[in-house]
Formats: sequence, structure tokens, C-alpha cells
Amino acid sequence: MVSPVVLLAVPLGLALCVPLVGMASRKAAGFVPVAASLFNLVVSVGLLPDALEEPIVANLGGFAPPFAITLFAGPVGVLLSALVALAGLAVSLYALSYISEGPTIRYHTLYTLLLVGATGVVLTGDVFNLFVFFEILCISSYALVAYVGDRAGTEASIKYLIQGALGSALLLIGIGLLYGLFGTLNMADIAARMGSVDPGPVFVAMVLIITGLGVEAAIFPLNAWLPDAHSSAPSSISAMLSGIAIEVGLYAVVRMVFTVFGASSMLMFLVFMGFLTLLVGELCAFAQSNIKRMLAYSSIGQMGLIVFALALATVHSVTGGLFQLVSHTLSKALLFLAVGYMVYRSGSMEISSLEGMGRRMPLTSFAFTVGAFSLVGLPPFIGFPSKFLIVRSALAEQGVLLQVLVGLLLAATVVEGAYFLRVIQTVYFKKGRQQEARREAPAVALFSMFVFVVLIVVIGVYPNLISNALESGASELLERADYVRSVLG
Amino acid sequence: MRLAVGLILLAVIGVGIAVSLGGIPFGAPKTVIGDHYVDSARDDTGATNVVTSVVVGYRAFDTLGEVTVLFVAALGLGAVLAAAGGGGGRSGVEPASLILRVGNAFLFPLILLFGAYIFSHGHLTPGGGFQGGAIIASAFLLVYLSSPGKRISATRARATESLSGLVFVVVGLLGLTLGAHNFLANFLPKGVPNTLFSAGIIPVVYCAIGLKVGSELAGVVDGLMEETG
Amino acid sequence: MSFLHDYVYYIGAFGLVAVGLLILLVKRNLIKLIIGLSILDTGVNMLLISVGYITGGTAPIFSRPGLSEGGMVDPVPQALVLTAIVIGVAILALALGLAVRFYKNCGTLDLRTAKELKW
Amino acid sequence: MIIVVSLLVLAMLAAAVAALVYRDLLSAVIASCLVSLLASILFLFLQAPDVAMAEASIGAALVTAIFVITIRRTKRYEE
Repeated sequence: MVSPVVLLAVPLGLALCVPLVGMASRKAAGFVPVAASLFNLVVSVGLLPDALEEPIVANLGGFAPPFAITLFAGPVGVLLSALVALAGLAVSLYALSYISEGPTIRYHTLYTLLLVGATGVVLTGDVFNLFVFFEILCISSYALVAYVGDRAGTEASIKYLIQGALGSALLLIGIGLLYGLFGTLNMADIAARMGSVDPGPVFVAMVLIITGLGVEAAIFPLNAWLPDAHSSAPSSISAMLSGIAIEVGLYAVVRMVFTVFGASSMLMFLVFMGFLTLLVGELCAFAQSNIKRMLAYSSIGQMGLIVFALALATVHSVTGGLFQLVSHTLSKALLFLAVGYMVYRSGSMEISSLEGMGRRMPLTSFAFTVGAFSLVGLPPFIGFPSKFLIVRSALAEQGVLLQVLVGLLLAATVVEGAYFLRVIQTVYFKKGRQQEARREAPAVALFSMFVFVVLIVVIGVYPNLISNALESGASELLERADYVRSVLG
Repeated sequence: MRLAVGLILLAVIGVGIAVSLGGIPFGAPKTVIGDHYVDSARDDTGATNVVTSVVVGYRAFDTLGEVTVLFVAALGLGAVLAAAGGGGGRSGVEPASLILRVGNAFLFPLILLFGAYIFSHGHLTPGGGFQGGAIIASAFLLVYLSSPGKRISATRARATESLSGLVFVVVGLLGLTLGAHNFLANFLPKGVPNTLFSAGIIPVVYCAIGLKVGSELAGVVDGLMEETG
Repeated sequence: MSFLHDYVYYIGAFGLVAVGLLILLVKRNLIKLIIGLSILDTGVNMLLISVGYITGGTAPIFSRPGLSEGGMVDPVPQALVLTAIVIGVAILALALGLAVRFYKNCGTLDLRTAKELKW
Repeated sequence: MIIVVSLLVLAMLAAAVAALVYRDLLSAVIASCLVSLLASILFLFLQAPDVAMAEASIGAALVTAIFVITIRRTKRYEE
């Protein structure tokens, strides 16, 4: 069994190699992220059976747990790192054809480092180490959003950077307070000492940390940057930001709330925040005429749904939330990839300019349709079992308020269906002004899209493929004592 | 309006932090972790500077992440500025005065030497890779000021960055395979404390960090000075 | 006097954080915002270091043979702050690069004129 | 001792406020450089020589330099 640290060290080493490879051949540089994510995918899947049995804990540097940085590869960590690697692999294949202009070597290096940052956040068991990897993730996102260098991209990146840096500063203050209060940075150690400290100051630290992480997780009202950043970035990066970055941010929030603070008092608040986020996201998405902005707002809505499900904090609802997270990653990444070439061919991001795409790019349009149906939650796609699980677990809870919330949640799904169907109608049933020749996306890009299509359909038909792993992930998130025991012994 | 909202927000954050700091008395010893590091750093890592032994020993993984952050920023800066179709020299350059040029020719090697001293003695005295790297970068800044047309070789700078980063990663992976079978484990002999060749991998790693930080910060200065418009 | 002794560093750190946040909240000039970020970072670093200080402690370096382990200040916040300083300068450098880019695109540093996106 | 520290903190906060109010960006940058410099002296008093060195060489010197370079390439006054 390999140590989980290779999931971080090897891609990082490969990322450092990209400039050297690029000196020899510009073209070869694009294959380095492919290799890095393929390696991570293989190793994560290889680690999964072990991690499901017993979380793998690696103490770096060979020191005892509270004194060394700990990597914690439990079910959630390994699953998410496999998800990051999978999405990273497909998107890096897509980028081989999509990213052909500009400083491509820098693009591929930054992209690989984004993967490293995301993997680091999901694997680490140390609060400050979380901050460091979080910064790698954020700073590479800031740079990649501005990659094209046009006006919109630069402004979106600045907006993202200012809000993100503010969030990081609050996060760092929170971490400093945690260290002052507990005298340790190891998550398990903090969790074990939680009872021995005055709860007032701890609450302040928790609020600061959740606010700081919440900026990246796009929890309402901290998500003002998201529609701009996700719509102005190159589509391959939008796919990664929507599919990976915000999910990883949310994971960090959940890990802090559940495992470190064990804060049951925050949960009802988070349920409401998630619900508000869902409502705001879906309604704003409905009002958009720009396809990428629409997808970005839809991401906000989906994040709200995931927060809602996770914050209910029962095994079923957390399983549903994790399932929805996987489903959103696959579907939204697919949508952004498909839209990337549609926008590239039509030359405009307005939904109306996609008329007749069903004939011009039938395969890409098909992929888009699958992603959209999955996101809305239609069977037989992956979105159906995940939404079904969430609704069922929420209805199992007592309380009229919750029932009302579930009703509104279903209404929001209808809104979601409405705006996606509008786009699909435009794509297939409206004739373009002029008949243009059929011109598909390049084969590599289509291949990466169909990787997602196949996964969406297969998991949609056989949800049991991952639901067992997700369920042990859910119990890992909810059982603080087990987490503490497996780290500190 | 904006000011009012800002002040209210500020007041809330202020009260929160003040309440929280009330639980952390200033100047009182509070942590076991810190005491443990102070007590056992010399035996564990062989470095006499405890901060260094934490930065490159106990929490070396953070440091690897941190140099990566700087690497990301330097790359991102290059990508952002190059996006408009790069290149071009620096416009509006005036030659610097004789004093600056002669003084720089004299000072440049000395500053480099000082930077190298700082990062190679990080395990013995205050200082280390970051400080030394910054000093090296400031030597290059001086070169830019004294002869504005001059450029460092981008290829060489990038190669230095990548190679020194790779040294760090490879040292870490060697620790995984040799010795303690742990990433970034100190597999070299720890030597006699308070001598230059002691503390195992720490001086090696700190030299790599120094070169990496130096070339990255110099690259940042270079990137910002370059006229692309 | 003892009030000063107990709180002067906290006040300094907190004051910097407050000024930095204020700049970020009320100013709309890009370079000014970045200056605000840098002051905010300095304040946070100051806060971390003050948390680790121990009254009468010495620097955590065994520079003389006779120095004892007792009475050294906590080295961990210092290590964290070293990391945080470098991360801060990384963000600043990227932000300044974006500012140059923004100026080239728009001819101004004022974010209020950024009409492309809604703020 | 405590008096000196208090005066330094006061000066540091004054410099930060100056960075807030100056319309001339170059002056504001110099004020923020002063903040870093005074902070690095305070770090020295807090028994953190490593951090003081890093703050002085990175925070005060290099950051100020890249700020000045950026201002030279953009605009000097806040409108």
C-alpha cells in the first residue's frame, strides 16, 4: 500500500516539470496534466478499498501525530481525490485541443497545480496545511480566470482575487485564534480538546473560518464573485471551477463544522443558508440570457442544495449530499465542456445564438442535453438518485418547516428544469438564421465529454456502484470520535 | 452608505475578535506543541534554530505548499501579463547615473553572497530560504534599477525555479523510500549541532528554497517591469 | 501600565486589521485595495506572533550553549507567519499583475468604471 | 520599554491611517512600507528574529518595489 502523500507529491513534481518539458516541446507540455491526473486516479482508486476498511493516516516527516502534519485518507478524502483526478483527467484531455493560444505552458502548469491544491485540501488533516493548499487552489484559479487576458476575464479575476484574499485573511485570523485557544493545529487534536475550552471564543474562530472558506464554497451571501469568474474564464477552467473548486471549498467547510467543531448549533443555520443559496441561484439562473452565466448561477443553486443536504446531518442526508456533489461535478463539468465548443463555434455566449446547434454539432448538443437532464434530476441519469436521496432523507425528518422547505426545493427544481429546457429548445428546435455546415468539436474534446456522459448514465442506472462508499463517507463525516481515534490512536 | 455598512461590519468583526482574544491572555505560556518542539527540536532535527526545525522539519510539508504558492503566483503573473501577446523591450529607459552603476557592480556579488549565507545558515542563525531568497531577488532589483535595459535570462530563471522545486520534492520522496519511510523524513546524518554541515536535509532543502524563492521573486519583478503595451 | 503591557500588541495588530478592512470596504482604486490587503496581512501576522509570545521569553534559537529550553517563545506561530508572509506576497504580486492588465484594458484603476461586470 | 513599544505601535497605526487617506498612491505605498518596517521592529521585540527578517526583506523592501513599479506603469493619483 502506498502512502497517500504520493497523491500530492507526484503531481506537484510533474507540475514543476512542465516548464522543463515545455522547453523541449510546447505540445508535450499538455500531456503532463493528463499524466498527473491519470496517476492520481489510479492511485486513489487503488487506495479506496483500504480506505473504506480503515482510514489511512500518514504522518509526514516521521513524527508523532499532533506534532507532524497528518494526511487523513478516509473514504471521503479518497473518493473526492478520485473525483478530482477523474474530472481533471477529462478536462485536461479537453484542454489539449481547446487551449491552443496564449501562454499554454503556463496554463498547463497552473492547471496541474490547481489539481494539487484541490487534492491537498481534501486529504489534509491539519488546519494550517488546509490553508496552504486552499491558497494553492485559489491563487491558481485567480490566475486561470484571467488567462485569456480580455476585459471581462481580468475584471472577474480581480473581483475574485479581492474577495478571496479577504476570505483567506479571515481564515488565517480564525486559525490563529484556534492555535491560541487549543495550542495545536491538528484537526483531530483540536476536536479532542473541544470540550475543554470556553465556547465563546471558539464560536468566533468558527465563524471566521466558515466565512473564509465560505467565499470559495460560494455560500450565499459570499458568492458575488462566482457568476463573473465562472462565466469569464476559459470553458475548461469554468468546468474545473464549477466542478471541483467550489465542491472542495464546501468539503473544507463541512470538515471544519462536522469534525473539528462538532457544531450542531450551526447546522440549522447552514440548512437555511443552503436553502437561500439554492433559491437565489436558481432564480438568478432563470433570468440570465448568457449561457455561461446561467450555468454559473445554476452552480450556486446546486451548491445550496448540497449544503442543505449535508447540514441536515443524518447518515442518509449526508450520503445524499455527497451523491449530489459527485453528480454535480460530473454534470456541470460536462455542461461547461459542451458549451465551451458551442460558444467557440457560434462566437457568442447569448443563448439565442445557439439556435440550430442541434444540427451543426449533434454530438456536443447530445452531451449538453445529458448534462442538463442529469442536473435537473431526470432518470436514468445520475442526478435522479442523488436528488431522490436528498428529498427522501429530508422528508424522513420531523418538522413542518422542513416539509415546507422540501416543497420549495422541488419548486426550485422545476425552475431549473424550465431554464434548461429553454436552452435545449433553442438548441434543437429553433432554426439558425443561416444554415451552416456541420462542424463537430474535435475528437479529443468529444472523447472527454463522452467520458462524463458514460459515467452519468452508468451511475444513474446503477447507483449502488458508489452509494456504499458514499455511505461510509457520510458516517466518517458524522462520527467525530472515530476520526479522532484513527488519527491519535 | 458604503462607509456605514463597512463600519458596522468592522464593529461586528472587532467585537468578535476582541471577545476571542479575551480567551488568549497575552504573554502566557499555553501550548504543549510549542514546548515539545523547543524541547526536542535539537534531537529530532539537529537544527539549533527551532523556527527552522519547525519550518523545514516538523511542518516541512507546509513549506513545500508555500513555495508552490509562490510558484503559482509567479506563473500566474507571467500568464496574466503575457496574455496580450507578450514581448517588447522596456520603453522610456534612461541610463542610470554613474554612481548607481559603479556601486551596483560592486554590490551585486556581495548581496548575492549575503543571500547565500542567509539561506545556507538557516538552521543555525535567524534567517533561511525565504529571507535569503528575498535578498537575492533584491540584488536583481538593483540590477534593473542601475541598467534598466538589462534582463535576466527567462529560460535560466525558469529552469532554476523548476529544478530547485524538484530538489525539494525529490528529497521528500527519498525520505519516503529511504530511512524512516516517511515523506520528507530526515534521512541524512544529523551531524554535530551548531556546525554548518548538520541537521541532515534541512540545509539542502533551505538552499533549494532560497534559490527557488530568489528566482521567483526576481521573475515577479522582471515580469512587472517588462513593457508589454 | 499593565493594561498597556497586556494589550499593546493586540491593539496594534487589531488596528492594522481594521484599517486594512476599512480600505477594502470603502476604497475603489485598485492599487489602494491592494495596499489594504498588504496592511491586512501585516495585521494578521502581528496577531499570530503576539499569540505565540511568552513574557520574558527568548527567541527560539539555541545560539549560545548555555541557553535553556525553558522560557523560549512559541516557535510555531513564527513558522506559520513565515509561511503567511510568503503567501501574502504571492497574492500581492498576482494582484499587481492584474492591476497592470486592468489599466491596459480600461485606462483607469477605478473599479467603479468597470462596466463589463456588475459589482 | 513598554513606552517605546507603545510609541512604535502608535506610529505604525498612524502610518496605516496615512495609507488610507493619501490620495497620492506613491505616498500611500511609502506609508504601507513604513507599516511593514515598524511591524518588523515589533516582531524583533516579540522575540521573532526570523519573522522580522522576512518582514523587512519581503514585506518592506520587495513589496514596496513591486508596488512602485506598478504605479510607474499605471497611474499615480487616485481619482
